[in-house]
Amino acid sequence: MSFLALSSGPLLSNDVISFDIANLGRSFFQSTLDGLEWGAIYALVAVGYTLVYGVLRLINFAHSEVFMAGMFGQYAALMALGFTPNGNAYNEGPVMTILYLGIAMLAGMAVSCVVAVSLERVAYRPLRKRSAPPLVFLITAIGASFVLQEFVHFVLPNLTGQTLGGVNAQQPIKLVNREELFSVGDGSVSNLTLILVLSALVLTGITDIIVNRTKFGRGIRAVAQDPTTATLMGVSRERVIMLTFAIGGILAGAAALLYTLKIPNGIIFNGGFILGIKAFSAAVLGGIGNLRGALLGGLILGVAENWGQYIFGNNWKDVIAFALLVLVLMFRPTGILGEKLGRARA
Amino acid sequence: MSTPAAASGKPQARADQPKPAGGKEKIAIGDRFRLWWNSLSRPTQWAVGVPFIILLALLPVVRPPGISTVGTDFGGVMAQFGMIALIAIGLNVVVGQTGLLDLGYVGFYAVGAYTVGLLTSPDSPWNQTGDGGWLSAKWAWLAVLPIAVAITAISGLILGTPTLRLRGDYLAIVTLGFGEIVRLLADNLDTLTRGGQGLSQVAYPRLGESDTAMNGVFAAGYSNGGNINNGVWWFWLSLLLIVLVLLGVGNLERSRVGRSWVAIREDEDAAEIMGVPTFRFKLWAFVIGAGIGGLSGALYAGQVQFVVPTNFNVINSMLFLCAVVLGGQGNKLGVILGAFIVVYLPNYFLGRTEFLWWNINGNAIADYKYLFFGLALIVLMIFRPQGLIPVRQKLMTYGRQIWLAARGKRTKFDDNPAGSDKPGSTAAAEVSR
Amino acid sequence: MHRVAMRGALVVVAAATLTLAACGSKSADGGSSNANAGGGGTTQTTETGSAGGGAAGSAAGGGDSSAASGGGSAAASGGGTASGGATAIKPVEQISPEGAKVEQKSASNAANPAGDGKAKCSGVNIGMAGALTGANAALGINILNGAKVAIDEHNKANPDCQVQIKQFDTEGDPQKATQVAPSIVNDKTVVGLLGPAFSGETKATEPIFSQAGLLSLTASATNPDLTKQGWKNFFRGLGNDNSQGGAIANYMTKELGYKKICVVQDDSDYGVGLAKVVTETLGDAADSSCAAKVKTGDKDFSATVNQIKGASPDAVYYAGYYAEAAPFVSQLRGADVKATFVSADGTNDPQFVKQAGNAASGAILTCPCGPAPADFAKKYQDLNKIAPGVYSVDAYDLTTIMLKGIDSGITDRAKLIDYVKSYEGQGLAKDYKWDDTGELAVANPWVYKVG
Amino acid sequence: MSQPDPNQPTTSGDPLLEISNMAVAYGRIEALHGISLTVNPGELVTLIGANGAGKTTTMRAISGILPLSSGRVIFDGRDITRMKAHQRVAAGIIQAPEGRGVFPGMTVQENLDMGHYARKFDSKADYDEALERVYSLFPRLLERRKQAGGTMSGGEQQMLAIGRALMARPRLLLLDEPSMGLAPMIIQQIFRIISEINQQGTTILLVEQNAQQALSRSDRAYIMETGEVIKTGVGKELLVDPSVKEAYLGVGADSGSDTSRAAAPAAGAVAGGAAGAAERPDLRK
Amino acid sequence: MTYDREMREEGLDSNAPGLTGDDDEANSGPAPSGYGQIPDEPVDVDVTAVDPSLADPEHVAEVVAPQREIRTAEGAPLMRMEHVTMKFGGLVALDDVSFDIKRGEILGLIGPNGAGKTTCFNTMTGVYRPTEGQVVFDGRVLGKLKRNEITRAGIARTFQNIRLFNEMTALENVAVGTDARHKTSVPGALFRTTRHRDEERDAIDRGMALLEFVGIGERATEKAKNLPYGDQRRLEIARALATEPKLLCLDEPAAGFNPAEKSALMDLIRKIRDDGYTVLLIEHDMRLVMGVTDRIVVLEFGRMIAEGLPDEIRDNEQVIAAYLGVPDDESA
Repeated sequence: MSFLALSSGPLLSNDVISFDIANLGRSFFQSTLDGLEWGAIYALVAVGYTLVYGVLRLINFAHSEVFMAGMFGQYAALMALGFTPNGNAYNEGPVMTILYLGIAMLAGMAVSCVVAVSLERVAYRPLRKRSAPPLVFLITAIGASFVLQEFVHFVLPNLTGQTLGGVNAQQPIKLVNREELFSVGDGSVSNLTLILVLSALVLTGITDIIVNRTKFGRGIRAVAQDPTTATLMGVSRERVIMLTFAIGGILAGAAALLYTLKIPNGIIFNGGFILGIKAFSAAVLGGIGNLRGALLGGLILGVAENWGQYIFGNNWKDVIAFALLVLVLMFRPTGILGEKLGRARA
Repeated sequence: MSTPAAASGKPQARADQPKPAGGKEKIAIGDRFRLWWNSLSRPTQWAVGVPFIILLALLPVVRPPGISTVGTDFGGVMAQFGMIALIAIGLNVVVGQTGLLDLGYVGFYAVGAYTVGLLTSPDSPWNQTGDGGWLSAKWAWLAVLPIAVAITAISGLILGTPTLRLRGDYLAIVTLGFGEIVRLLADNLDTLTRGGQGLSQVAYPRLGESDTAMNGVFAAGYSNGGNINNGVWWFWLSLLLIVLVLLGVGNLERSRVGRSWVAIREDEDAAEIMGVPTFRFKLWAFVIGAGIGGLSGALYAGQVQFVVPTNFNVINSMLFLCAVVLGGQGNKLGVILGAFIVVYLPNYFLGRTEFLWWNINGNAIADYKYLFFGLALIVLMIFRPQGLIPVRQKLMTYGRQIWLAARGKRTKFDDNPAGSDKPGSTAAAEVSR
Repeated sequence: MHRVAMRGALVVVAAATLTLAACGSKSADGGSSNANAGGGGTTQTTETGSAGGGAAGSAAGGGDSSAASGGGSAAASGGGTASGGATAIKPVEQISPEGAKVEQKSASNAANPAGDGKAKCSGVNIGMAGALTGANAALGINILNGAKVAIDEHNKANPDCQVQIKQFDTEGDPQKATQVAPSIVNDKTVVGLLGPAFSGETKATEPIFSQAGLLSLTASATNPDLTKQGWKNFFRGLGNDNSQGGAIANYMTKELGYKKICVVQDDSDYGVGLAKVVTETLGDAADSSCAAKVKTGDKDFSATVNQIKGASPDAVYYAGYYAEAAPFVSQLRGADVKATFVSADGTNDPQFVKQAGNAASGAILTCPCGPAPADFAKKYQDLNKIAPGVYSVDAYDLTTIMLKGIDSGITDRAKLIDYVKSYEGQGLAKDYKWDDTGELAVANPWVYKVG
Repeated sequence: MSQPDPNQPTTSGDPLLEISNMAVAYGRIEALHGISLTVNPGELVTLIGANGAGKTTTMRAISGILPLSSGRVIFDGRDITRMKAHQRVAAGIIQAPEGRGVFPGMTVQENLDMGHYARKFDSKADYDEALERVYSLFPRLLERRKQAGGTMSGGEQQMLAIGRALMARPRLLLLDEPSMGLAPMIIQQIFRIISEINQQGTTILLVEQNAQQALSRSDRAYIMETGEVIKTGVGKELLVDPSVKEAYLGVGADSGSDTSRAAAPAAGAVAGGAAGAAERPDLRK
Repeated sequence: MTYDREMREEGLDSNAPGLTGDDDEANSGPAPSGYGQIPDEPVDVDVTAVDPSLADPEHVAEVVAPQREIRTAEGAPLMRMEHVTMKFGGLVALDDVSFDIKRGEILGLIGPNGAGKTTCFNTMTGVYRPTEGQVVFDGRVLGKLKRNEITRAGIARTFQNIRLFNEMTALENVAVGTDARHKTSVPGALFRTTRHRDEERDAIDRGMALLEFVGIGERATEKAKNLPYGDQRRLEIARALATEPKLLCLDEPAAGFNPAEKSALMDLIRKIRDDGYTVLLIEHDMRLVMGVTDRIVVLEFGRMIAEGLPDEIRDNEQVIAAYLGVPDDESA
């Protein structure tokens, strides 16, 4: 095993950053598959950022907490169904598993949707009425992010008798165990890989159809492209904004379930924060405001981050993601597919 | 992008024009304070300000029972306040004056602290205080202080040069990424920084060494037996630095630099068209802000004598931003008040069992601080986005004289016929060469 | 109406996807038996509650998710909600630095805080410093509660010597600790300090206590460096990371006969230090090709898991906390890595078992702390209304030592330091006798097993 | 509210739109100082005036995207002063805004579909009929159905904007400067279609700068100057009114020494407008 | 198009959708007031108390226009538009436009809505770079300069929709303009060097003189956003003059003015010209344009259709047609 020293000046005599490209070569397919799984989750969260940005030119900084709320929402639903942590649902057969997954996903979507829409109502709408500058929106979003996190951290455990929230991650409820279906090179494609990647593709696909082919979607695109004329065409801007937050919330809720399938130990009050920033990076990478860009950006970010992880080590994963964000913003701030909601079609 | 047709949408654009500030608006206490302060003359301001600073400096010595903290040492709290106040002043230059939202400011704080740590901690491979180093143990901290500020300022330059061309909200996210990268580097480059083990025994100013204070008054263990301990000394040191930084920043503010910053904040395009080299001044703001952050980081490293990456996480960045927004973006005094609230309030409740006539669980209140800060931010942004003490910069070096000329001094000037050069009219003489 | 339709469509498609995927998950493993196993774990946890491990040497509080929850509170809350399976952390044996089994002495000779009931004192108190709020509060509360048991016994038995325990909250944050330390020093009634709890804050504050000549007796700060700073007032009431790490490394190679071990560390002070000792002691048995670093707060370890899978070791040693250890071990087992999972007190927490579930079973965990005797656990439960947590017993022992000093008539700080320096006696958890540096003369860690 | 056939003017003699004393301010600048105007069912009414006279402001206020600082707007006997913009569209007031407001990222078909966003069709047949009507008025749009709105020429965009508004089957169609930035040939074409739409029964309120075209085709007209209506009358009569030219070119009795020279061409233009091309050569001095 | 560029243009595009765009709730209340506004007492400044010499209009005029030599070159071309074509995507906004601006004159640029005036203006002031052709100003080809450098080169402008620095006082606004000629920067300001202090004095002297010159001297210490509308327009002009331009471009300065204000503005524009400046005026109000300009250029569809004295333009058939349109039969 060869560890190369990146720099070997007199002051940097030790290995400061060691990397091992051969390691990626050995695990190329596995790392790519892992990356795609992450990418699927990033993509779904990124859609929320992208839609809101497209319509409002606002970075909804609190979207990561919308995602976090979704995790707790689906967890609470499973608890309400009588699941015990560390129990397994698939013992009751695939049909029930799918049913439970469906219920969990719906619950996650519902909670995230409600959180996203109330966020819009409580925090952002009053600012819009006052024509506040963008900075004020961002600071409000940060405040909302604090409030949602700390609510789950401190208040929720008291409300639920310690069963939800608090300082520790929730005890995992595993609905699906990872089982290898077939292998590609060195990588194994598991049932979870399929669930994650296909769900992301299907859900972003549906969103794409809703936005590009339905009447409501036209409303959203109209507001994004020209709010004044959209109003003149009878589009209620407020309703469109609410709908946008709702769609973003629903997808974040779906992402929350997928995330907990992948990382059952991830349900914790601050579990959305870093993921949210990365999902935002994904949105920017693909071209913020562009739905397909969010999917593309999510997958690229997930894969790049995982490759980097195999080369530099587990502890460099976040650095790679943030460095990618900074680089993209510096050199191509409009992203791979360009900005502007709905323009990808045209 | 903007076709000629679109650009001629004149009527909409004019909707931006505000209504006249007509009618009786309610004046909040912060506004009252500002109006009162502005109404004082410069000497009066000094006459009020200096005793106030002295009072503030004496606060941790006197430790009035209702004000002093219970669960933690008041001197230490005030020392932390001093550092956060410095940070708030630095961040205010970037966010408040120039209008660039920086969410990764903690990165500069970390760079400052790590510069001191790396150069003076025996744990670091770059330690210069031991054998063969070029720093004497006694003066190490003071010698490294300017280096820390300079390196932090350079890091601001490095970050700012490529990113300051970005629009506001993008800039916010890039800086957030930068802040995280700095922390992660401090964590991952463990051959240099020892990662999570941190750098200990960082140098501090060895001043006032005596029999009772073997390592000087800034040493971690110093206490004179009474209320004056090392925390108080660090508070005084930061107070001194705050005053110096305030004078410097004030000088900048009351010059073309400050005018350019505010102009950029108000309308960047118009500013550029009026001849302001916007990019250069944004970069200056970034570099100056970074330098002040580094100064505060160096203070932190000296006081705690121990730096680890966990102290520099994003949530601290948000807390710094809270201080600035809470106090009043753009207002130097305001953001210092904001820093005080952010540091003092949680500590005030810590260990307290009663507040006025209620029985409370102070620790729980302290625990919930981020919840309260979050709520405060939302409410403030909706109802009072300008902060507790809103901004009204003085952007002219001799603007004060205009102000004086405007109010109450007219009788005096009436004695001097226009055009006369009698020495009586100092203000006029000074302004008109 | 449209929104409902839209959501309906989402669900239908999602379900279709899942159908496809679930085909692969028909072959269930033995997880079923655990699903409804119910509350067996509750009592288990209580009985062995002291085995819970928190952040022994966390540098500075760490990321929020790394926070030590502490066995006590977790056990109290966990009982009602989660089965945690039949698995629990059970003590196996106490081992010497060479990894050999050590015979236990009876706890009946342990020092008793009640003393002879004739002690006279006034205006003498004991301080306690540690995180009582914030992310790392659980550990501090465990220590405080353990000390309270000793104080309670003492004060009930000695009406003429009422000693108070004064609490000082550091939040585990070094800067906060430096703010708190002067308050402790300035409180002249405090003759001895139980704490500080974490290594980071100890590093930051010990100069203050050392200068003031205040006894600092820690029940949880295990960083080996702390006793090398020349502080005369600092004594560690338990084995440091070296003793724990060295012993388990020898135990693995000599007693368990492992030939190839992957050492994985997190980025905390504690994890880095521990991993260093373990790797050094393991020598050739530590495979550098699968050594890995992870980050506090991480939940995804796929690269590391894959790396370990490729190396197929006998054991994986994890130096870090349960918040990461639980998903890590789950993912190891998920990737079919059968190697024994070995870790230390940072992982020795009921939360580890709860969060890792079946994946935790068979894991070997060490702790410098001993299991709580049943009658101590009962007293603790009665007084504090929760089960004892990690370091509660140690805190009880150390408080007892200070109380005995006070009972012997000591009223100033210097004398108490001398008293502790020359102290020799048995406690509930272990024997207490310190060497010149402030380390325990004999520090044998305990080995626990999840089963 | 029952929706009468949008293509039939209301049978009662009441005006369709009645604005009284409408004042609008941008911040503290009052742009409209209390104007009053009426539009009767089936009419083509034109609002002309120079740039900055307040025409577009009037249109925006009628559409509800600018709030009134005083005055009332009554549409079809109902007070809509406080009604929200998108509800006004649902009630039947639709605007083809100044600068066309074509959604650049949408195809022509999608842009047209935005027109009936707030006014649903009862049946697919109605939709097809309306679409066919638009495509027959603007065959060009049919050719470019799949093209993105942003990539079309100015004239095509204007056609699209009008067609889109027609898809709402408006009871009152507001057209804001349809001739802006267009070549004369296209302008004529657009105006012919506007006349045609009006003759098919749609009530139109037209804002124009191109006085010749607008006045010659409209039933009645209002002339605006600096936020006020200064004159009203029958379209063709106003065409010969000197105040029209004055409103545009600032030529009038008060322009000092220029009066004598300016008055002649003004009169000439008036005469030219009335009597046709015969007297136009007089202007070429 | 680079990101930087795109953003800038978006910034200038008042129609850009955004957070504060129109919404359909607008009707539910009065127009939004300035966000987060705080009350400030208005104070009238006695200008002569600040600088007694400002009582003398001659002196004021002297301070306002230090570059008197402009006058000596009166009549020579200051700026030439040479075959400028400007395209946005497929749209030709300017089509081969060529004309001169002569030193010391007031040139009017007019045309119906959408004729390309704003594009022309932006091309002249360096906001856009021409697709073809070039703009020569004072012997230099514009196009490679940044916008702030163009200001330093001697072109100043006002904005169609007033864009003042709202939170700054009138004097401070003007001072930003004077800073375009100042050399000291952060180090000078930090250490208060003599040169810096001289420049600061200059900022005040010239600032006050300019405010007095445009007639709002007594409002010097009032925040820009609190000034009456007309004074805001004047302040914009003063701020532009503060940059010591060779060419002053006024973009619809009379928008929203009543006739009395317009005639005062005409006086002011003449006064500026008489003080030695060259003025480019874009205005819709024909009475004002005809009354004040020396020469007029007319644009239609991005093409220049006429150039000449006001009287000639007024009688130009093409111009009349452009404004009033032509009857069907005419062009058919």
